Amino acid sequence: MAFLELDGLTKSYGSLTVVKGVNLSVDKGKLVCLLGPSGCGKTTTLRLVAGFVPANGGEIRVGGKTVSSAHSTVPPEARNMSMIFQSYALWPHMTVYENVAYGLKLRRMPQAQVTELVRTILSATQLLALAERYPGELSGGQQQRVSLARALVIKPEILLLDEPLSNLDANLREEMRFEIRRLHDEFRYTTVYVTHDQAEAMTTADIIVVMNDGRIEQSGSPEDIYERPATEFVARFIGGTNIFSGTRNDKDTVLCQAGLVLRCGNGTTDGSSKTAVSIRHHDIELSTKPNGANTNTTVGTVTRQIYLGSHRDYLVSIAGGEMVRTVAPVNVAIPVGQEVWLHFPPEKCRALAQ
Amino acid sequence: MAFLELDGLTKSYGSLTVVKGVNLSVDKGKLVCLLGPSGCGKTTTLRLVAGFVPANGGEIRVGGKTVSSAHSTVPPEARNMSMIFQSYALWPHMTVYENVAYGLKLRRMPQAQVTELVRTILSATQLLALAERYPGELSGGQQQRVSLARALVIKPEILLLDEPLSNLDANLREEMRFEIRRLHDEFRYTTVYVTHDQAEAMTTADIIVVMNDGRIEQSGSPEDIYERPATEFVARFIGGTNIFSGTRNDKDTVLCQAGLVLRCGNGTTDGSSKTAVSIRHHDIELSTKPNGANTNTTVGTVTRQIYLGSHRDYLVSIAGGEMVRTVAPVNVAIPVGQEVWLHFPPEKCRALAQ
Amino acid sequence: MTSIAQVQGRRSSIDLSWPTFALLSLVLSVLVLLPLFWLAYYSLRSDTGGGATLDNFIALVADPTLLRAYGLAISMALAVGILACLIATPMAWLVARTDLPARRIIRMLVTASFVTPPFIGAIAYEILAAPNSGIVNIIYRSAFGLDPSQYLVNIYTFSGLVFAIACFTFPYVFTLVANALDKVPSDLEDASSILGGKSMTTLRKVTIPLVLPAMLAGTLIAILQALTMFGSPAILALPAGFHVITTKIWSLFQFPPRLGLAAAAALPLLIITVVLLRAQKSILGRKGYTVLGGKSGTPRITKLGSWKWVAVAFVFCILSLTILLPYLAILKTAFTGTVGDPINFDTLTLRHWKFVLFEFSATQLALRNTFLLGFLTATAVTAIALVVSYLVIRRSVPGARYLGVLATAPVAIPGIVLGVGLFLSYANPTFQLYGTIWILLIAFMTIELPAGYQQMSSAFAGVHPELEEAGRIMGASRLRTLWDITAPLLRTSVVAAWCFVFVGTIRELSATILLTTANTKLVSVIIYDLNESGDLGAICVLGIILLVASFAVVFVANRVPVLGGSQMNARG
Amino acid sequence: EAPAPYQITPELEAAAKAEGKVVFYTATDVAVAEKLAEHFKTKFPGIDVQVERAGSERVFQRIGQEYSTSIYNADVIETSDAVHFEYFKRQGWLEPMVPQEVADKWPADERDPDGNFAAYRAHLSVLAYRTDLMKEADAPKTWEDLLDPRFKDKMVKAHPGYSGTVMTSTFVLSQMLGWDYFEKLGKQNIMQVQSSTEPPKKLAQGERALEVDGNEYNVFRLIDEGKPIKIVYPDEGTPLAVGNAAVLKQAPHPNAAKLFYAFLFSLDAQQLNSDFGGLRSFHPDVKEKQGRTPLSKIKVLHSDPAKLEPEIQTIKANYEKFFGT
Ligand SMILES: Nc1ncnc2c1ncn2[C@@H]1O[C@H](COP(=O)(O)OP(=O)(O)OP(=O)(O)O)[C@@H](O)[C@H]1O
Ligand SMILES: Nc1ncnc2c1ncn2[C@@H]1O[C@H](COP(=O)(O)OP(=O)(O)OP(=O)(O)O)[C@@H](O)[C@H]1O
Ligand SMILES: [Mg+2]
Ligand SMILES: [Mg+2]
Repeated sequence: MAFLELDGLTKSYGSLTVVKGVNLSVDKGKLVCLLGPSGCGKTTTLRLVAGFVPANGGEIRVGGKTVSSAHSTVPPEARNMSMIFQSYALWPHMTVYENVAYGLKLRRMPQAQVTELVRTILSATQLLALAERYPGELSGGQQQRVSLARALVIKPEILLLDEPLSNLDANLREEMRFEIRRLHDEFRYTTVYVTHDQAEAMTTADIIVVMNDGRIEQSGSPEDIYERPATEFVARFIGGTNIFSGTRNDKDTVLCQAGLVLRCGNGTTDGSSKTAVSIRHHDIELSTKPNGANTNTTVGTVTRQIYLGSHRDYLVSIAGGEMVRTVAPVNVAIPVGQEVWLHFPPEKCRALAQ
Repeated sequence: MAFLELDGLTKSYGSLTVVKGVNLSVDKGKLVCLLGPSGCGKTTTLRLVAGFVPANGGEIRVGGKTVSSAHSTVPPEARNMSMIFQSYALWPHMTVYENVAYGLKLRRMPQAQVTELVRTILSATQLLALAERYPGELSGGQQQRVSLARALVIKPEILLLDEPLSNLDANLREEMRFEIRRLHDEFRYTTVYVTHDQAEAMTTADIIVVMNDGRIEQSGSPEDIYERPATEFVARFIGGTNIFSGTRNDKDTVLCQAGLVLRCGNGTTDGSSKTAVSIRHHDIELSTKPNGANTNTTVGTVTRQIYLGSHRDYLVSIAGGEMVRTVAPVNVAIPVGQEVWLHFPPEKCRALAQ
Repeated sequence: MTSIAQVQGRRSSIDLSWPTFALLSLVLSVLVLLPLFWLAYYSLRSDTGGGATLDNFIALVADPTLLRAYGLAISMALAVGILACLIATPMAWLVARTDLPARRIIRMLVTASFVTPPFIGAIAYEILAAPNSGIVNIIYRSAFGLDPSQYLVNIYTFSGLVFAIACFTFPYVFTLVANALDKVPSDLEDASSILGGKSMTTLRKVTIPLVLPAMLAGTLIAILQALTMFGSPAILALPAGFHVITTKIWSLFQFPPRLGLAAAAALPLLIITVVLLRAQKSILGRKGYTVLGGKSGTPRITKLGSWKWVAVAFVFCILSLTILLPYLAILKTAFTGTVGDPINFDTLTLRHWKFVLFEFSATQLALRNTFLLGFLTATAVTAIALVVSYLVIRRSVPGARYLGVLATAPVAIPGIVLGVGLFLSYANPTFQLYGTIWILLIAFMTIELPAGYQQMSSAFAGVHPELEEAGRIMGASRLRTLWDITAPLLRTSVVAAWCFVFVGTIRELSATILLTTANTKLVSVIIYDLNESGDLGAICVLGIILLVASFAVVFVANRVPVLGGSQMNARG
Repeated sequence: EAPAPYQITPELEAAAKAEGKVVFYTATDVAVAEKLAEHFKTKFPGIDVQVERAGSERVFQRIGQEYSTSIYNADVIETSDAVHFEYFKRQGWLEPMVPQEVADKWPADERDPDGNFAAYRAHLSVLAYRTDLMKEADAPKTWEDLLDPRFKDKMVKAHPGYSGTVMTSTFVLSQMLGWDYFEKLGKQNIMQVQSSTEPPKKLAQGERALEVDGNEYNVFRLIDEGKPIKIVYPDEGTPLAVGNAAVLKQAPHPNAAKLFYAFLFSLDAQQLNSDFGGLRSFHPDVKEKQGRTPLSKIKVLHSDPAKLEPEIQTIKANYEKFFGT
């Protein structure tokens, strides 16, 4: 049985329903990412789990015990969870040591043990040298680590993170992503991680849950989400994809604009005649010569070419005015204005319900 | 003759010299990116160009006329430049229209002409529908575009941008990069662009200037910088690279730790015996079988493998405890713990002065 | 090249920041340093004629009456500070962080008690709580049928004085703490709950420590106000048979005046003020109190549940003591014959109104002077504070920092000391300002400058410098930018600061009392004079006029659309 | 030597009208002073009277401050502290002039031999009590009675540091009864107020039942209003405070001042002072109101301002020692 279960969870503010019957099961020790655009209800879901806001309907169960329902809510302080806030929420009047020790002291742990546990976690997060500093005297990355240490030291059953990296700069963000994953692997807490950054979710999560407008759009492993998006929304949101709209021709071919015919190797094969086809930038084959095939191929003109070090980013305008983005290795350097042929391998084309 | 010239530009705050004799020539209509780590003096250089801070030494010339020197500084309002700020710096008490029109009104332009110019730039930046909104009622990306429109409408001789995208989220950032480049290509202002994001610099710049500690470390086209870094600092900063330290064996081979011998196809061939070798993540060849070669090859163990959709990111620990990061196509999925062989193609290995 | 032509076509304006800086430095130095210089100078001169002497300082340590006055003043001030803090903190918490009913109205009422001049409050409490004629005691005696020597409360005591001052200084603590509580983001508290902290633990360990600086700052202001207050002690302490230092200094001005001793006696007040301000810094130490990080939630509200009625009773009790009862007492006295009279149709009279408005010749002049000075001071201080904080915050001129120091320095100069200093500086034949309203304007500007500066500079800190730089790079000069961009953005703060200074000016008494003359009478001084001759009815009428006029001005200033219709926020 | 006496002539009146205004610094009760000003204005229309009322010491302090800084606001001054006028005269701030009425009617020792000032008014500093709060039998008869414990907590008293009247009375009583009398009085827990106009008002409010000192005229007025107050003239004697008036040399309105000064000593004004203000007058034709004890029936304690002046500092110091303020 799953350790953390959300069952038909619903939350409204006045007439506005922001979480609309969310169902989710998380196994013990897993890291699940809630991913979605701003305002889709990620933070609200997390705060429901933490117990900061009462639910209007549905249930939250931890280890089979109901902690939130429409009728009763166990207060946050009785849930044995930890949370890391987007703003870090470090207490500016306490030193790093005091911040981290706070949760342990509340548990009336003997002084010696507190000191020891705090030292352990501070060295795991490389903060030992900074124990006597105040948060105001730390850099952003260090503050973030203190907030991690403070959350981890109490050995929570569930760890909640709300966009923990969004205040950091790009380099630090990448570093901290790996750090969070490393600490998760070391301590194995059941973790719920909220973000709107796809790369962050891909790097850290065991399971990604894509939310949209208060509902779960799709959930699955990073590979599932990336390679087998269930809807156009998920495909677009995860990024790096081109979407073509068209009408279904037969079981697996879709007729797109200006005579482009795409045979789709996977995706929804039934449903309405209006269909979208998604294909990743890096799955498109780009060449300066036609390959002779009839379907899954088209001709276009390079309108932008950008050198990105490890690859080149192309924008190709095809017949009908549509723009296709694709990447090619660095050595494939085609100047702007040249005619190119694009091949969309059928096994990479995915038909999506619209 | 170059249009914008910095000549031995120096700036100190008290005893701290933050810009140390910078020489730079920018031709008319070019987009130059100042790239460098935090605190290296990028913003200060830009503000020197804008005239917000007086120089302590050296000169700034625009079209051959000195605008800043140790003795005199033309105030910013008399320089006919425009600037886009990290915070956008939109005036919250003016509508989009008023924000954009402000600079024109200062120039005592007739009302009709103001309206026309503003309409033109607002439609170029797709803001026409929002003209009567206040900045507080716009999304981040829209605000950014207003700030662009405001800067462009006065037809400045020089356009300055200070980390214009750092407040945007990842998707929007990517979109705005291209937008800035597109507008640059359309209007062809001489542009100085400050950033600490390598990808941003690569995408937008004609010339990248890498700064470190108040000095220019290297300047050149994106390809120069990426493929032919002059120093270890540049190689590291541009990212996506592994650096091995070693001693020079003969003209083009370097002896690294634990018996790894790297023959370098390019880079500094003279100089001291202590040498660094840089090789990009995506240039390393990863396989589960040995390739039999003696040099430029080593064995290691996968310690981390992350699925990133378009590729996988591997961390391999090799003999001597060093860690090598490399990327491989998505279909090369090697589990953690397995033994792998790494091949470093000599033509991709670059020897660097240390 | 067309572009060159464009560059030249532009107005190249002279940078006015250096001249402005020089002018302001001069003005501020004159305002602040000159009185201090003369104070020091006179304190070293003998009162009986003759040259330099240390006699005044020797008298200061040797004269037991002076020492006693200091002792009492300090203990009174500390008691006021503690009492104000004890009243204000829970109230601020209830208002800012609980579901107490009518929270907005309570905040407004507290602001109202801030507008009440303390000396009016003291007089109101004379009416209410004098041992024999006090309304409270009369009701108490008649309710329990006690004989005339019994009383419940006596305002003419040390504790009575402390109480009466605390009633009208607690809004400082209240406002600061309530604003600070508004700003503590919920996630700091959420972080404590999720780690296992119960509501009370969170309150104790996180919320309260975070508003500690505000509590300290507020308490410090209350202490300084009490220490340097003249009106209330003059009204309440003398009948109680003791001097505090301000009334003692005042008595040194009586015939034959002892200026040197007065100057010497004033200096320790200055030192105490500086020491207190330093102590505050060292208590706060290295700890940070400004909240770090990005977007954080709104303050969270505690549900009071069944405690609600206890809280309502507490707040009602405080508001009755500080607003309801005093205002009722003032109203009653204004409309009845004498204080002791019961209220019925026989005793209701407009006699005092007739006297104040038509018979008492000083009224109109004083009202005119008071409001004229209020307007002038508020406008001048706001303008100076605006420019000084611009120069300081934007560091546009090296050394601008010292302007900030100068503008803050008067905090450390108690009103009565400043009165002495200004009298000594400007009453000498060179300036001949004594007897004009200009000396009062100078005094008020000096006294109110720190408050104005503090408000404006914190407002400036909220305006991102890039907003101004954007204006300049578009081609606007420094002054044009200040006018087009900065000033509109600061509009509401400017109005708030203006109101704050205005109210502060018309309630000022301690420096005024030494500096007014027949032609420069102010309402506060005639109230004080009338109190000396015991005309309570007339005082209450004047008090009502003063209050109504202050409210009207504050109201209008905040409603006029061009000024931006915002609420007045007392000292932020 | 005093200048020749003068009378109110039409020329003087015309010159005064031309100036249009006279500024009167006075220590008389504000209501009385305003009444007097009203009367002057009806008598000499067109001349405004600006009444600046403050305690005697405030008036003195103000004139000192103003004159030391060459500010000349006041025309005619009046305080209840005779010492002040000795000081002003020494400073040479006063303009000698003698209205005819003063020359004719005033006793010689109630005017300055050099004509600088004259006794405009006099009043006693009296003991008084509330008849509803204290039975006549219980009321004190002598100064010594006040030391009786039954008066503890019941008395109100003005302060010599702020009131010339009280300074005078403290001086004569300390000479007569000695400082140990005040030391004992200080232990009676007396309510301390500043001006000598205040104790009667505290009686009227019912805040205290007995005043130790305070202006007789204020008490008269309160009795006239029907307040249950009664005056006690102690057997040992009642201190008398003489209030002088003078015209300043630098008066901004010299003619109006001269006119007003003469008016002050006219029978009209003096009778008004007595009737409405309850002040004692040295004008022999002034008729005391019914029911008031005539001055001749009271044992009066005179004081010599010349002797008082050097004692002021000592009196203040002793007073603060015994009464705390
Ligand atoms: N206390 C509240 N009262 C009313 N509406 C609220 C409240 N809190 C959140 N909302 C609304 O609920 C919706 C979901 O908010 P939520 O904070 O969960 O979004 P999110 O997915 O975390 O977005 P972001 O990525 O911007 O943090 C939003 O439309 C928000 O305006
Ligand atoms: N006004 C100032 N007074 C003193 N030192 C300053 C001032 N402005 C900048 N510095 C210092 O100059 C150095 C360079 O600052 P600058 O802002 O130019 O860096 P930057 O490259 O823009 O960094 P970032 O990427 O963080 O914006 C820093 O060490 C900074 O602390
Ligand atoms: Mg959120
Ligand atoms: Mg910068």
